Amino acid sequence: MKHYWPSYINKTTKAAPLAAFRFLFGLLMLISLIRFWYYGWIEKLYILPTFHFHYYGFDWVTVPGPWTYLLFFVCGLSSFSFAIGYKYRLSIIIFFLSFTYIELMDKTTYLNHYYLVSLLSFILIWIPAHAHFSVDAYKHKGLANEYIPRWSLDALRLMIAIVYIYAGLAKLNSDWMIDALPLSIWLRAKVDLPIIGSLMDEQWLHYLFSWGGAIYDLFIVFFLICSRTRIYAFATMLFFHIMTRLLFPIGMFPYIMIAASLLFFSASFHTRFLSGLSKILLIPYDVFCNGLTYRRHINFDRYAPYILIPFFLVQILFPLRCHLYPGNLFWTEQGYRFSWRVMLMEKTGYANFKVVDSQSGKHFYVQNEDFLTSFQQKQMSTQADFIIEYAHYLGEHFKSQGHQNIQIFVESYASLNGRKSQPYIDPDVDLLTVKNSLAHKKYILPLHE
Amino acid sequence: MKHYWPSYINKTTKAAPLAAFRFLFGLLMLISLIRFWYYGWIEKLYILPTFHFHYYGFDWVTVPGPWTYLLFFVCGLSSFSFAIGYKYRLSIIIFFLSFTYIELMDKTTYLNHYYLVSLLSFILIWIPAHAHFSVDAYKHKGLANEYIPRWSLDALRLMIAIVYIYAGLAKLNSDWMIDALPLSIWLRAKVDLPIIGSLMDEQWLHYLFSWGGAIYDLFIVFFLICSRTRIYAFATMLFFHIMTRLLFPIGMFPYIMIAASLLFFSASFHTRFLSGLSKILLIPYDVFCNGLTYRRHINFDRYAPYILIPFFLVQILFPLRCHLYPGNLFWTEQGYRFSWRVMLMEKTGYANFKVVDSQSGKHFYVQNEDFLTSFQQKQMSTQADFIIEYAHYLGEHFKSQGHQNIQIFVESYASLNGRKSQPYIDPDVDLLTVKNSLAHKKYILPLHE
Amino acid sequence: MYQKISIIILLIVTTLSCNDTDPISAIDRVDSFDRSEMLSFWADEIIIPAYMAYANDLSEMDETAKTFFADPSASNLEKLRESWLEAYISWQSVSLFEIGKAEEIGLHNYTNIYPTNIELIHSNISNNNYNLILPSNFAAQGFPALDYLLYGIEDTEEGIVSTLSKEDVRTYAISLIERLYSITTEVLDHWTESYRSEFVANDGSSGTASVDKVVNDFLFFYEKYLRAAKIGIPAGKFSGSKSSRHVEGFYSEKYSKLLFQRAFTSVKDFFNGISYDGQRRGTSIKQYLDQIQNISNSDIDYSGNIISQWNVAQSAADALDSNFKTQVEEDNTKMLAVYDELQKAIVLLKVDMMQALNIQVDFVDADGD
Amino acid sequence: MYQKISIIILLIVTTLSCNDTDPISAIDRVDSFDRSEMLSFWADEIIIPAYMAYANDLSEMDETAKTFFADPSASNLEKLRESWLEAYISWQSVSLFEIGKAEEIGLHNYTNIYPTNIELIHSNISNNNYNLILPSNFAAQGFPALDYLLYGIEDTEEGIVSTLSKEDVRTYAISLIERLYSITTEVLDHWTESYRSEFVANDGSSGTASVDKVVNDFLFFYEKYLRAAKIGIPAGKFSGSKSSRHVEGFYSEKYSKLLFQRAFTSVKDFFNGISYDGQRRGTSIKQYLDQIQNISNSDIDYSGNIISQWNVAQSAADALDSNFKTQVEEDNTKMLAVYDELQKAIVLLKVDMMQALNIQVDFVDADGD
Repeated sequence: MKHYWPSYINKTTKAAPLAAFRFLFGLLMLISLIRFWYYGWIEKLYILPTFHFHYYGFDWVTVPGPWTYLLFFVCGLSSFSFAIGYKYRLSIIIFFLSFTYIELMDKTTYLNHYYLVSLLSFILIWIPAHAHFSVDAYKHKGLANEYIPRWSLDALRLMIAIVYIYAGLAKLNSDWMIDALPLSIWLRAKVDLPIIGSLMDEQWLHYLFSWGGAIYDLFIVFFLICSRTRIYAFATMLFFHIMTRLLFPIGMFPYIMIAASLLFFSASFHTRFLSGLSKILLIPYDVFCNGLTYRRHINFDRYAPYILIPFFLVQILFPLRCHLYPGNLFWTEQGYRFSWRVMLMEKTGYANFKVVDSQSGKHFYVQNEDFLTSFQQKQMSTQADFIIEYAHYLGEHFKSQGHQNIQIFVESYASLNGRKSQPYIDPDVDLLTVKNSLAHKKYILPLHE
Repeated sequence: MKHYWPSYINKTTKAAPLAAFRFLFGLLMLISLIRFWYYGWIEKLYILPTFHFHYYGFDWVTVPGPWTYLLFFVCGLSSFSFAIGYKYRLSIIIFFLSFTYIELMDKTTYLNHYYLVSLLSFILIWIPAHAHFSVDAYKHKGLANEYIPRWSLDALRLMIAIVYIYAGLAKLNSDWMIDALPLSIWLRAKVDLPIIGSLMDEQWLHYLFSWGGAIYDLFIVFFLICSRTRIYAFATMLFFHIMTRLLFPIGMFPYIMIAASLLFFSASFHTRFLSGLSKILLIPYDVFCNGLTYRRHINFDRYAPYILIPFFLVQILFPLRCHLYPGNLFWTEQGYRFSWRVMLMEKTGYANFKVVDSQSGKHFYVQNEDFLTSFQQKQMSTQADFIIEYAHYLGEHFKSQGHQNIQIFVESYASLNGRKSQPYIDPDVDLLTVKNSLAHKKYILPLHE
Repeated sequence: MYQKISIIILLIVTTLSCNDTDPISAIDRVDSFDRSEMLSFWADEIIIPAYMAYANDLSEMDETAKTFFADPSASNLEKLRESWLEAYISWQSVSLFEIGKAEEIGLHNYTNIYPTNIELIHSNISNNNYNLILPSNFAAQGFPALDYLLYGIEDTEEGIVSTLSKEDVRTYAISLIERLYSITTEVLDHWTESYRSEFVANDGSSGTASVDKVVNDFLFFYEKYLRAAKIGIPAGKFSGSKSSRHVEGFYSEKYSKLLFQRAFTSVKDFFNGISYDGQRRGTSIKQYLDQIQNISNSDIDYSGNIISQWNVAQSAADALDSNFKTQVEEDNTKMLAVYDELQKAIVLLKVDMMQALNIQVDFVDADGD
Repeated sequence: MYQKISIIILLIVTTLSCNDTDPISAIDRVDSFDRSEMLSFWADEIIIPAYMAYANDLSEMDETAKTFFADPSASNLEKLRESWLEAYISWQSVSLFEIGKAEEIGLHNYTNIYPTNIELIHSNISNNNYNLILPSNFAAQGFPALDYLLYGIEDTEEGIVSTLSKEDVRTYAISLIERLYSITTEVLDHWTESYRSEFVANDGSSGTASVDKVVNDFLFFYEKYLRAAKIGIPAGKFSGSKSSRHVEGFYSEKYSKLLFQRAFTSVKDFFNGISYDGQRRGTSIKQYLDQIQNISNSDIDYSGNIISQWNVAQSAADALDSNFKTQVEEDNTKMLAVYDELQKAIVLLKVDMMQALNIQVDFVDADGD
């Protein structure tokens, strides 16, 4: 044990898997961003809404109006740039900052895989993914290496392992395992699918998918690590992602996870892939296969392990924070985000805001569509932090309209995983008197099972 | 990775730590059993009560009347026998069976550390803890070895790691971390302690202990593993166990955990300890230091790793089963036991049983002390499975007394971690119509935070 | 190994990419709810007949208007008013199906925006230079504008007859009536020519499938037009002060309850799967909900809860004055009571029903994960 | 390293083993609730005065008995009965402190087991060979047995006077009275001689500390003797059928409510920390609870909830007939109502209060983990 750490930190491995991942990941990001732009989502999700929901502590991140397009352009450019390994460190830093900024602009659009992209790009900042099969290495021969420190590849693998294992652990709950919820709700609605549609009403299928999903998430990483089972694990992974892609609108997520799974493949696999690719692109691949090992070039490299150790400690502890809040996690969603809880629940809500003049007692109701897009309304009505932030926005709005002594109450109902709808936020709490914080939200009424 | 498993399984280590643990553990068990007998607990907990609460699936384990003393005697004898390493395999099997039988007789007395003793003794069955510093090895020179397979020592260490880490994870809940409950309830009551008593009303102390306890449990194993931090970890461990021993009635628990922590100490430490001990006992210790490595002697050894791998898989998954039940875990206690949840809650209850003649509607109430000891009453009133089992017992009792058309209802209240008391079991459910099972108990009313 | 994996990946990526167009042809499904049957019933027995009846009433109105303007008299005015009311009532059964062409052109906005804008109407009349297609003219056309012209433009019957007969007013009135007719026939023709089969064929479960869209439109109608516009806004639920000026049929002063009742009945009939002519029952949302309750062994009686809440709302509504204007001004609490009961059903519809059907409120075309 | 660790272990094991005897002397504690002050108040102002008054009443009864047996007359019988009642009432204030010597000898069992066993009393009288110390004679002695002898042994006053005067009956009655006096003085002497200081010094928080034991006794008294024996059992709560024979003071037929009220008052006074003579207030469970509520910022008003529930129970009890026998036989529902109110306080006491005080119900001497 005593000497394990120094020996580990000096271990090396072939650079090919990391370079291949850098390349694929960058291209996927470029495609994602183009797709986002092409579908008009920049306009719809960021430019058009007059109000945006902020992450706690990130109120200062605002949508820069039409400059948002420039932001996306810069982000896309940097993704292409780091994909080909051109001015790698600069590109990946720009990508990390611009992508993360985009995600922080409105939490309505929160997706676990956007968060994963931010984290992966953060890790990429600290590791020499440009030491092989890159423009940088091609131009500066001193940078071209066949080997890299082993920890830099392991860091990415560890990140993927954390994602899968926490996603699996999160599935170990009674709704998912015992009642096959929410999958049974979702699958039942898919009877129109070709061929397999007729099975979608079958209860055994709901359980098969629920249990299969949990077992898959919990163990896939171990089977990917073990070389003898890797090919079967990869096939399972493909099947799993095809199924989810067919059944649910999950965008680029399956592609990212498939690319990430290649991180676990052998160096020889990746060497063949890159040399084949080089032939197609007419690049002399041999220049990278020089038997050299990447050594510290800049201070970055020296401190990288000491940045990444605390980073992973946070990654391991952060998803556990939900246990610090009382009540049903799916109901309160306190500590729900950033914890790899993927597709775990079906929640529908309705929130009707009442603006009261505390002196005259007169009141009126708010028409949410006057202020929010339907996507924002949907997200707002089931999540307490959205409701509070929106209520404060309404308070400001009506105050600026000259209303005084305003109190804002909400009549909200939500239904979780097919349970009957029940009151969500305490309707007797003036929402202007409470603030979003990390403390337990006492005004969330308890869930009745 | 490919060749890691075979190389690991063939690794060896010094036998001294394992032998020392065998010796200490056996002696501690002997002391525990004598103490149990001496305090009259055999009589009080097993012989006197007319009714015993059974673990699900273990209804067939009954108290053998006065023969219970013989059971304890056999158990004590076997613990001494395996401590000195005399007919080790037989002794440890007898100890495991007799100790586990004793624990299964009445779940009123369930303690996590009794469960730990059963698990440790199960592991000991499969590993050659008698290959060094034992009567067996002394008598049969072929058995004496200086080295043993490394996995046999690691198995015990893994068990201890599982216990600590799950105990730490279990502390990551809102009552413990955010409200310092139940520690603040317990500590407040200790103002009568000498010297430190005056601090016991201080809120910062409650938080210090809560957070300290969680961090301690989560990380102590890692610091014990790392040789540079081991001595500090051990000192912390001693401090922790002294504090808990001073504050709470936890019997032999601290001694067992201190003995177990020595498993992580270096072989040289244990060699010195055993050679010193040998001098005191006038045993020639040198005969065990023969440079030989323990090899398969019997079929046991061949299959041991394949028994222990599934065993540890179960150990890792079993504590997670609580997530399969809805509702607050502390309130329902579904999946609470056998999961290293130690001192996590203060729960007080009261259960008043009503026997109703369903035809005439006439009813009367049961005086629990007619059937249960006060210890049984205490445990019964806060745990739903106890309540159901007891209700069925009452049903049998009153039926045998000639009552017919019996229904049994319970008016029960419980208070969890200082919350106001609230109804526990649905008072409108005839308890004779429900059975204990592993399914979710729908008749437990929800906890209002 | 390398080849194997490369081939698998290639295959997969192709499959994934193809999914958007669903190349695999559908095969028979057993034991599951037949969405396309439901869609056929909706199209053939509810929506198209409703549009036909409505278009018919509009052409009737056009006739009576021509008669009136040819011979402006109190009795002809009365006939025009009657045909206006007929068409207005029929509209209530059509309004909840703002889908297809109706959605495209925004039928509702051209038909029933109230309160109508009197100044705008008068300036349009006097300018004789207006374009009814402009959104700025939403509030100067449709039934509410006709309501003003036929009932409110002068205080006396004679005054109305004479003012309506004026060249510019007549032109305006006729253009309003013809526009109503023309946009409606456009929608109806679209239905009968092509949209019916497109509608029925789109029997999937995505956010853009017919069932999802109709259910969303239905909810939107219930929430915005029935609950808010007809009851909530006049009762002051969204402004804090009641306003009888916001009553539907403000100038005719007697039909507001009739219009509301017809709209509410249409809602209930659609939910229960009763054909437009009331003669047949077909596959309905109610049946769909009941089947989901069955399959999922749920103890929530989705449809029963909704229907019984509507019954409560219906009784509350029955107690209202036939003129909501009077009701609002004299005893607004009854209006508020009806609103509250309609509101209670919103939760059952928007939360419980939508979750059971797994239909998203206002489908948002964005990724999930 | 090896030595260091060995020494640490040795030190530790010694410390752990010593803990049982707490060798470290206590030092001053600030800002925390003073248990020993509370114990002093309980001993000096509640328990010992109550025992003194009770012992005094018993010696009074002994006197009046001697007077009666010297001169058996109706008026002397009346005096004897009065002193019996006085002592019986005083007993109610003592009964909840079954601790120390009282616990050791089982004072309650020798004093107030009812219904009394008439056959056993008669067979004891006629055999003249009985040992009152035997548990089999619990139900043939104490106040209930005297109740029978003084009120129920014959139907008429004259009959009672003459029967009581009989040699064997007299002997038995005197032995009952003397035994009550002797065991009580034994308890009282133990308190004043040695137990008082032992009691106050035992101010820890273990399961065997004085506070824990008194609170448990107090709860036990409330649950078993006040709630069950005086109300619940006669009302039939535990058997399903009411039974007036189980009323306290069954033969005297008028004191049952008086006895209950005195017992209930003792309970409340003890909880509130009111001295036996009613003149002083001292540290009490109520204060203890209030302080815990303060320290822990709890929004549960532990003491307030208990007191207000007792007030409800008190009002229900006030409505009872002075003779519970009549009450049970004629209108048992009122008895049941009192029981229900007393019962509700049980949850507040046994669950909420015990958790707040962190006292275990019926301390069990076993390990935790």
